[in-house]
Amino acid sequence: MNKQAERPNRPALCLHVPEPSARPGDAVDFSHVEIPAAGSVRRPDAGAAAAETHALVHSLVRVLDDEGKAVGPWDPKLDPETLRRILRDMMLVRVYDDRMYRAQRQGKTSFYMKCTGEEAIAIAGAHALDRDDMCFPTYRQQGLLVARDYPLVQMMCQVYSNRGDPLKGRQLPIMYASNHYGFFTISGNLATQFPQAVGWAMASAIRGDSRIAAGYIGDGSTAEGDFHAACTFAGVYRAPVILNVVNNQWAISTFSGIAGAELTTFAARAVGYGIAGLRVDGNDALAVYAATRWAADRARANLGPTLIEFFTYRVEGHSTSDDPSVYRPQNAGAEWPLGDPIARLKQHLVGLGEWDDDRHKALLDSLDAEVRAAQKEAEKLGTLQSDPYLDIASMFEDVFEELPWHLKEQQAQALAEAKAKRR
Amino acid sequence: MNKQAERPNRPALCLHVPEPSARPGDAVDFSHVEIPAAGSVRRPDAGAAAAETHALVHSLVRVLDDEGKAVGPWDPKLDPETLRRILRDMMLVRVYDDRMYRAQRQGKTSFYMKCTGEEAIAIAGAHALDRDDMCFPTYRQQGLLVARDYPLVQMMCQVYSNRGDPLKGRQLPIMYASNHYGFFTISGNLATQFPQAVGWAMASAIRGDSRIAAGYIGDGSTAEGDFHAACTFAGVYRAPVILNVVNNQWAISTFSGIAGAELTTFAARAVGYGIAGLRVDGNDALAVYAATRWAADRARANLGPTLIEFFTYRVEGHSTSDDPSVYRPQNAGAEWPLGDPIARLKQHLVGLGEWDDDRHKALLDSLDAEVRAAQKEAEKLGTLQSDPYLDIASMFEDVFEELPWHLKEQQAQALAEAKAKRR
Amino acid sequence: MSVMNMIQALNSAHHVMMERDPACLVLGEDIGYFGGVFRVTEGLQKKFGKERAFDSPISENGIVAIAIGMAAYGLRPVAEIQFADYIYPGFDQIVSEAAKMRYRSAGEWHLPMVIRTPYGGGIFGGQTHSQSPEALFTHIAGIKTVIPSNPYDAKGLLIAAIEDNDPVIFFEPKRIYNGPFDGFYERPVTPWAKHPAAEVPDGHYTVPLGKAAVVREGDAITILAYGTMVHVALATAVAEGVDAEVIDLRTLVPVDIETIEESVKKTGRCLIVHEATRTSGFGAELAALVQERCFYHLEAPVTRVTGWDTPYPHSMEWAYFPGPVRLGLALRKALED
Amino acid sequence: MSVMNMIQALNSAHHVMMERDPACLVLGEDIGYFGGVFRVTEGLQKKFGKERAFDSPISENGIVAIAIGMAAYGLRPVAEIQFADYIYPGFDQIVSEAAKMRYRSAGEWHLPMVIRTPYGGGIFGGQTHSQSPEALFTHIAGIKTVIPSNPYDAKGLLIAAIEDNDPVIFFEPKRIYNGPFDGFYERPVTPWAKHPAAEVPDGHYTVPLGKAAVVREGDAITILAYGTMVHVALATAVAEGVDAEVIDLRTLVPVDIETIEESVKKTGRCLIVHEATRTSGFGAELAALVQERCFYHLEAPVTRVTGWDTPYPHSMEWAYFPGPVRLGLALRKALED
Ligand SMILES: Cc1ncc(C[n+]2csc(CCOP(=O)(O)OP(=O)(O)O)c2C)c(N)n1
Ligand SMILES: Cc1ncc(C[n+]2csc(CCOP(=O)(O)OP(=O)(O)O)c2C)c(N)n1
Ligand SMILES: [Mg+2]
Ligand SMILES: [Mg+2]
Repeated sequence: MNKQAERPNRPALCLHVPEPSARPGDAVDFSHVEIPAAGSVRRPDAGAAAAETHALVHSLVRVLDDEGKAVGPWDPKLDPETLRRILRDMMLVRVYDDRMYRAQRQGKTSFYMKCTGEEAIAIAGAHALDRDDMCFPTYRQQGLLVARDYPLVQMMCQVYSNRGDPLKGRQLPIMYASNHYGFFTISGNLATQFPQAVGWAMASAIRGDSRIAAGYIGDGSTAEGDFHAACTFAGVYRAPVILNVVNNQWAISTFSGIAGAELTTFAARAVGYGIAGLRVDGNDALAVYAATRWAADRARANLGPTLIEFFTYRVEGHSTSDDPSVYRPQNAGAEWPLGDPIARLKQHLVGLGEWDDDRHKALLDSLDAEVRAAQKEAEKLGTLQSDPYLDIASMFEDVFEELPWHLKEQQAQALAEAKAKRR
Repeated sequence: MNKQAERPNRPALCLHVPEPSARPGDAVDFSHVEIPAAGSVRRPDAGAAAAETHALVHSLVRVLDDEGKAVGPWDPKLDPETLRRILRDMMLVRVYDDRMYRAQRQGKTSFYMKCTGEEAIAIAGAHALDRDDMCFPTYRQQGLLVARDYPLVQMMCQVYSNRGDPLKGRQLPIMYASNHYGFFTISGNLATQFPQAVGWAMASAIRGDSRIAAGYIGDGSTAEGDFHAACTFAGVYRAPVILNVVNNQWAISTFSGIAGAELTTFAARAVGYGIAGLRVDGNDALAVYAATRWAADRARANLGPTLIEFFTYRVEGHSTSDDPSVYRPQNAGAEWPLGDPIARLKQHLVGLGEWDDDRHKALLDSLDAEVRAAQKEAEKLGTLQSDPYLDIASMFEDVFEELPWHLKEQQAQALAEAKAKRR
Repeated sequence: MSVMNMIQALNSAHHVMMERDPACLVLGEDIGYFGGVFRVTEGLQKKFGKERAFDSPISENGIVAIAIGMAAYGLRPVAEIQFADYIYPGFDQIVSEAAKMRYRSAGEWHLPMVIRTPYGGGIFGGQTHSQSPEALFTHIAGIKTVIPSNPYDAKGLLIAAIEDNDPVIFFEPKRIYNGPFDGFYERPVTPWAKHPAAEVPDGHYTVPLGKAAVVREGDAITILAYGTMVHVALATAVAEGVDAEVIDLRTLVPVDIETIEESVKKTGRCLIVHEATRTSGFGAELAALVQERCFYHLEAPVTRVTGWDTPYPHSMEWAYFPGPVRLGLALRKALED
Repeated sequence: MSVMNMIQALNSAHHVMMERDPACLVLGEDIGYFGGVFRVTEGLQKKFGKERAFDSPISENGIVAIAIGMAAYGLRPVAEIQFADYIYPGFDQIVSEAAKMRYRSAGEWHLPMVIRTPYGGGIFGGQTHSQSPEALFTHIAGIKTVIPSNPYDAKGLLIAAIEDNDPVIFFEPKRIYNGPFDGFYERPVTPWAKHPAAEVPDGHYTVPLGKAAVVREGDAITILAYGTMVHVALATAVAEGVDAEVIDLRTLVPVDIETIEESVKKTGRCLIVHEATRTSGFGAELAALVQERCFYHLEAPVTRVTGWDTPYPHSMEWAYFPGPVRLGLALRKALED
């Protein structure tokens, strides 16, 4: 097999396998992370040629500086109302995540996933989009629903797979879906939504509509062929879509180096496709807002897609099934140099004199109360543990618009089986 | 569906569908093709950082100038012997293609594909590689076999699916395979070989071998997910592989704009992955040789993959099933500004005083005779039309190492059926 | 009414639907200006514009995903996969996404989309231009699988598929695009013109999904077939002088179980023929269904006549293809049993 | 000898083979430092180094293609697909490439590679962590499909699969990784420790591919099962007090037809059980084979007990799972017929 022996003149090859900067037991090490100063990155006109953005893909669009001041050309200059709304939404998602996480730990449901530390990406992004633009999220953009006022009770009912579950107990918790709220049905199969977002955007363009699409994908999932299809079709047909890569640097136990992060940034993929690309501080709500709006304006002007890498960090475990302490240092998240999106926006508002600790505390308490109340409501309709969604006839619906003969037969059989079980 | 009516403030979107510069009836138009002067492109050291090559991906590595002189830093300075060998191999492939094309037209086989105008890519490439490096070709690199002295008769027997077919009549014509000649079995499924080449290269590295792999893919096929997998894995593990994109600007009837060529070059994909990239005049045998050797040296030094775009033009139809005059101007190939690889290398050798028209004519005649002789030999073993490979028992072999019961039963049934047919 | 071959009939279905429904559009490799390698989409770009008939990059995965996104928006995309042998890169989007969209979203989204693709051998296309992968899709809940066997059905079924509100995989037997091939490959091919089913209405009509057609009545044995094999079955019944009832399934899922049951209970024997590899082919499902539902009427085991469990070999195509000889031998045996 | 659960047995198979054969290596998502989401590859990277046990990018397509390239070079890669539900992006490389490499190259290349993947429900994983796609692979000529039902077989079959010179898809019933689940989900789960098949040799041994096991002898009816369903079948036979012969297929392709035929000819009745969706599931092939080969011995139709033709619903998992009640009702009916 190995011909090396026959060719001593040739040096032996070896395989490189990327390894994260720190493993359990090691000190957390973010020394490799380059962080340009807030405000230092140029802001091309939204009508600029895609190539003009390619100088930016190795940098980082940041608006909030270390003192929480908004600086530089990317400052979206939002009014205090909007800023407070974004802050409130981020806080609400975090409170919601904590409650649902606890509910899972209490055995009330099978599974849960938090977005701790990544709240700004979905929340500020949603506020920068039009209410009726269509989002194609992953399981870490629950913030989109919150930002668009989707009822908390319904979210919880989905998580509980209970009688009130709008998805009829069919989907794993957190796999929400709502056409009306512009939140595409989440798939358990990674990356598939990314080219679907492009198809939706192409359809909107074909119909002379003005709604755009926003796709989301994780750093690890960019390795799937779907990512390539999305970027290829979006570029070729100038689809009005925003291609968001949420780089939280981990894919379950696998660090982003295995997805290529040792070689270049995810934003740099845009250069390869010749489309616009931005790399953004994902923990800076103002930067997220500004970049999203820039890309949305560009898409609406028929100038095509923008690939945005949101640089962030997965502070918690991948899901309730995961314990990150076995593959990375304990609470690495706390030391993430780009900080916490909520704390940073709060600091900014306080600096503006538009917010203070008391109001923050009060808001947190009311959000907590709101979430607890919603949970009570939801649990009245059951939990996976107590009484889950159980309508056996419904199990056969929506496979097709109408039940064909074989599903009718199986439905009858399932109902008979249920009767037999009760005996 | 369309919400446009509700949002008059928003401009209507529209879809962009790329269109080639000329269609049948139009004058051929290559005015959009930018051709830097030969010798004008920098040559980074083979040990340079990948990023150093990224400035080159929008240019074009060229060695032979319009007078056929070899100029600039990429001149591989080959001895006349090697140059004549490359010329001879390119001429042989072209003669071979013409004979086999005619054989198909005569009904002697079902299908054929030429590589007219693209001969330099496989031939010069093969000579720049070690004899035992493994190539993962598409159906347009028959030149690799010729450069490695694979018997013409066997190639023809494969094309004829006759008694002498090394592939036992199983494969469509031109889908050659030979482990000994480092020519991986060609797949009818586009792009699949590209990540396989990376896997082979990773295996070679894992074993401390020194053989590298060279993958080939067409411009159109770069849109497949396999291309993305190949680039991703090759970059992440620094696989010793050369990723060759043969951009002949057409994919059957579809021009390269539909694969993204309006947006950037195929070489630019390398920037997106953070790997080394080169863009090369594919009709310039010296440039092909130099770039391939550069990438091979790099791979052997454990510096990882290089993505090379060979810019060329598909002079003939896609295959014997295709008539290009229905979707592009008549003989556009003749006007391709980068000329013909054989004529250009010939001019170079003549300029060196190492070649002349008489020798050229004599060589052509002898190659023609060689091919005709080989064809006679091959046809003694039959053609698809006259007597094809017909060994019904063999149809069931090589599905697995050994025949399981169901294939033994089916084999017996097939033999009985054959007997019945003869009756 | 016009006389059409299957390509013309399929082309006509596109013209009719794109005329009627502005939401209907087509995409795929080489289907735009060129009109498709088999010319099925000829003239659509010229007539309806590039936005509704365009070439796609070579990414079956992308083609299907884009069609899904378009259908989720509310359009009715018809995507062409150039050969069924190349549908696999799109398999995940079909199986994990298209098939499950209505279910997993509890009806928030549904996907009125069609994936058309030529399948089957008999054209010396070798192992990657001859495959019959239909069975794979019949195993996936949420997809309908349709296979026409003549121009009239091809147009009517394609229109029905486009109007259907669920994803449909539409397999086109490429061997009979231009004429009804009966498996006697040494004989000259007859064009569709001579066949009654080549009389095709110019306008809109549908052939309902889920309904089979009894194309030949008989009492001795029931032959279940679809696509090219319908013609092979008919020719073999004649050649063998067997009073066989031949059923053209037309839709595999949902299959027309009533028509099948009725026939088998009448004849007491059943033979299934398909070109796909034998093991776990759709013939297995049909055999299982028939013996489950007609067991006490069966006088002999349900027989399968299929392609072999090997790839489709280029030079031995006719030794692979389940032609009249294989079918004839099986028929005789099934009647003796 | 040690007492092992299925995960430990599979892990042991890897250790044994990587020890014996330097060409053997593993790759997949999260299988390196972390040891896999189900811990099957635990300790391999530490012991054999990153070059022989490494995390892959999230690209099932890439994972399979890379394994193919490595096998073509001459290594023996074992690729893990994290859940069978995620194997579809790699379907093209498996079907068009791995399955056909030996054939299309006339033996110039062959691929000694294994693709391991956990399948099946019963863990409240919802519709994308519960699928049983084995039937799809049984339709593809050139692939072997293996499914163990206990620790002893798991290790022996995996070693046999790794040593096999053709591509093997190795499905692991994740519901019984830690204990033999019999379908009575209200009862406490028993660990493997109490099960005889948990006695596993520490070293090298094989369980041959293509050989089924008669796990319970009986005369009244033959039950064909594999994976988790073997335990459901055994428990149901006991619960119903039926003298059923239970056969654990272990390998689906090539299936052990002799053992099946012998048993059915003895019992005269046959029931097939699998968790996968019913239509065109592997049960269809088994039913077709049994009635083709044992028709005159059958006293009743071959019965299929399967998952429904729907996705696997999260909250109604036990209404989907073919448990003792569904199997019991079918058993009684099959015996009455
Ligand atoms: C096609 C597919 N492969 C594998 C998985 C298993 N899986 C679920 S989440 C995950 C990691 C995803 O990481 P990333 O894309 O970075 O998203 P993040 O979880 O960090 O938000 C994996 C491998 C899956 N769900 N789908
Ligand atoms: C997966 C797959 N999809 C589609 C095809 C049909 N097909 C064969 S060649 C071809 C065009 C390929 O163009 P390109 O990659 O540019 O290579 P070229 O023919 O120009 O050398 C197509 C679409 C195929 N063989 N495989
Ligand atoms: Mg991540
Ligand atoms: Mg091309």
